[in-house]
Amino acid sequence: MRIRAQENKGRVDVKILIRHDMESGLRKSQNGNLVPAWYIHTLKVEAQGTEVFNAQFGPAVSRDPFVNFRYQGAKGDKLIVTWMDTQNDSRRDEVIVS
Amino acid sequence: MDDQRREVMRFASVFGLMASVGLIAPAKAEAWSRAAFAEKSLDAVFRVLGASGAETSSALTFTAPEIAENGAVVPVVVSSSSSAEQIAILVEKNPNPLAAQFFFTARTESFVAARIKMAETSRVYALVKAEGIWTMAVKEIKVTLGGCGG
Amino acid sequence: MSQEPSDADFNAMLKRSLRAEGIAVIERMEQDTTQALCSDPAFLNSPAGKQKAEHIQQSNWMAIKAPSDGRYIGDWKRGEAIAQSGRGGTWADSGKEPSGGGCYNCHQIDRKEIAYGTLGPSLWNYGKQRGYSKEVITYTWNKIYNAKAYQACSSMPRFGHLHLLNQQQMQDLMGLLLDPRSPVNE
Amino acid sequence: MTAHTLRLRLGLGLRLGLGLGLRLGLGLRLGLGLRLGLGLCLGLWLCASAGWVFAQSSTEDITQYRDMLSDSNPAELYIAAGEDKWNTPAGPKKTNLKYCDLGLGAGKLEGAAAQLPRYFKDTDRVQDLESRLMTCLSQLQGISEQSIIDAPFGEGPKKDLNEIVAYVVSRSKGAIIKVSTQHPKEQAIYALGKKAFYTQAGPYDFSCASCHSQDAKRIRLQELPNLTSPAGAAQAWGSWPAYRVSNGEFWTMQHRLNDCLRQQHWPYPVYGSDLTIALSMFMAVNANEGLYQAPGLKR
Repeated sequence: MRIRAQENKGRVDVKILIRHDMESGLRKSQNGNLVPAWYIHTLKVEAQGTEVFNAQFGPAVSRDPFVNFRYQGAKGDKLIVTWMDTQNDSRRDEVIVS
Repeated sequence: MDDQRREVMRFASVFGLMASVGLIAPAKAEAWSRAAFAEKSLDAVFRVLGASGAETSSALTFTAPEIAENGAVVPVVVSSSSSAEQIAILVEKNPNPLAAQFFFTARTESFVAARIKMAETSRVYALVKAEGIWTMAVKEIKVTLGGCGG
Repeated sequence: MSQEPSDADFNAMLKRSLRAEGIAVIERMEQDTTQALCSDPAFLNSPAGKQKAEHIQQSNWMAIKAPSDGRYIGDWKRGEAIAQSGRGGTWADSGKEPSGGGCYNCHQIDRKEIAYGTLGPSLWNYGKQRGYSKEVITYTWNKIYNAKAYQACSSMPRFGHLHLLNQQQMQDLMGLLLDPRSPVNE
Repeated sequence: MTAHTLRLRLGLGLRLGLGLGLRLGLGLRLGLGLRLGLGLCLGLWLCASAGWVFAQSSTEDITQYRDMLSDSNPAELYIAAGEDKWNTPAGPKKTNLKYCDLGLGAGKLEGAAAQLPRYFKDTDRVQDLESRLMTCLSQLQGISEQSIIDAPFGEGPKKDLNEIVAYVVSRSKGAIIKVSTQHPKEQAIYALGKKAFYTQAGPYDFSCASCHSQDAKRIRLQELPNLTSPAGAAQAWGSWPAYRVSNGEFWTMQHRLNDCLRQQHWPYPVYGSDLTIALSMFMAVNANEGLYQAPGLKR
């Protein structure tokens, strides 16, 4: 995951890029078989322990997903970004707002 | 928050996802609603979201390219001048129209940027729920063929 | 830096750098006289090169075959599909399906297709502008069959001459350009 | 009636001249017109837009599409992974790549990619970034070059190499392209690359020059850089490697050239072979003094 979180005048701009194939279940591999669906369904962001953003995805979110949102916060806020996918994989990353 | 809680209760009763309404915490509102993403028609998704009566609004700004060189990555930006609780992106001609749904708190700005897949040229809907009321904006995005086509 | 590498060095480089893959066999690197001439822009611009180009146009011209059934105009709808498809002939293709023409890669044709290339001229209103005379029809057939009959180093592939498209496909493309009912001639 | 049709009907002047107010106005009208069928839209579109107007606006729209994508290039994910790979011991020899010499000395990365390909004394050949990294992986880590050459693109050791490439080129972002032609072998491979660029072969009579020797041409909607001009060569050479949105993959120049030759209907170029390095050398030297902006973001 690549997380950029920058504060400016009390507003924190958060950009998140995630490495994930986001397989829709509709794509065929080179041998002609359907590649099974496998995509991130939930992405949530907590700031200082409080949830500020929650995204739910279907299979139509692009490969290597990108989201950008903003919340009222401060430099030094600890952000915890967590995602979960349809194979029950998940990942959690932390970043300090700069 | 009360509106959001009511919305949760409605979801719960429709899909029977949760056994006891009384136990639902606000955070549970954002448990992944597989059913909404599985719907195959635009009308059904509107219905599931409770957005069937949504009208266009000048409070809502929906930015997306007129033409996408590639349907695999189509950037969309939605924002609203009113305080949004939810934003949803729907692609009419995708096999499952609901692409993504975003939930906000009082601290979150009514703004989101994301990238979606489009199977073909289609109308794309941006839905914003603020103060319990859904509004929408629509844009046709053309998906073109690129490269040598081989 | 401008010194030309020797053919031996160049061919040795190709030999150690390229290998066959699927239908893309190594023999594809054997040039005919047209390809050899057109690979040498400096010579091509010399008087000797210009003379050679004329000979090459002539030999390409001589090799053009008219449709065996005498029919020039096929089905424009199938023609549009052939113009759209850029598939075929690469190492990623099986070679079992007929190739596409890839026409939109380089030409505007039906104006409704906005994703068109500009390496070749626009063909929108092709028949409407030129008319549907026998001359126009034969010229167009010849051009699709072997563009090098008119311009030795045209960038356009020799669709009939090198069997990239079959007769039926070329007739269908002719329909797309020269059937008055084709949307190209709206 | 869609926003698209409306904007077309209003034409170019309005697009340039009218701001947000008009857009909002149109937004309101959308709701009323939603139920109109595609047929009507198409009709309006046809009668309303002359060909050239449309061509111009579609180019403009593609620019808008690319601008929206330019922020947050997913190549960043590859750069981060590549940095890890550069610093982490790996391979049979369990070493990292800190002593890899890309031409400016062992471990010197700043600006190194903007000066490749170049002649390397230890291998006695001109190498591009990928072939030089293969030398490093083999000499420092004991990873067989053949295993990299044989791997499918984006898989196994080629995937690892992609990430390392992303990291290395990111350390040249903003540098000026400066490729040497001092050494006789550098001159020789440039001349071979130039000859290869103009060589026509295969069932479609294609050479690189068929598509890349004129200004302002395109295939479908995609512009074709004129690789024989300094500006065109710099634009192309300086923006690869790149993340390609069409398949969500990071492509190095070796991968880019491989797919060019596929579409050229040629036989298969061996990864890191002299033909691919010669073509790169032709491009890179023509791009000299241009800006190195890789990794880019491509269709």
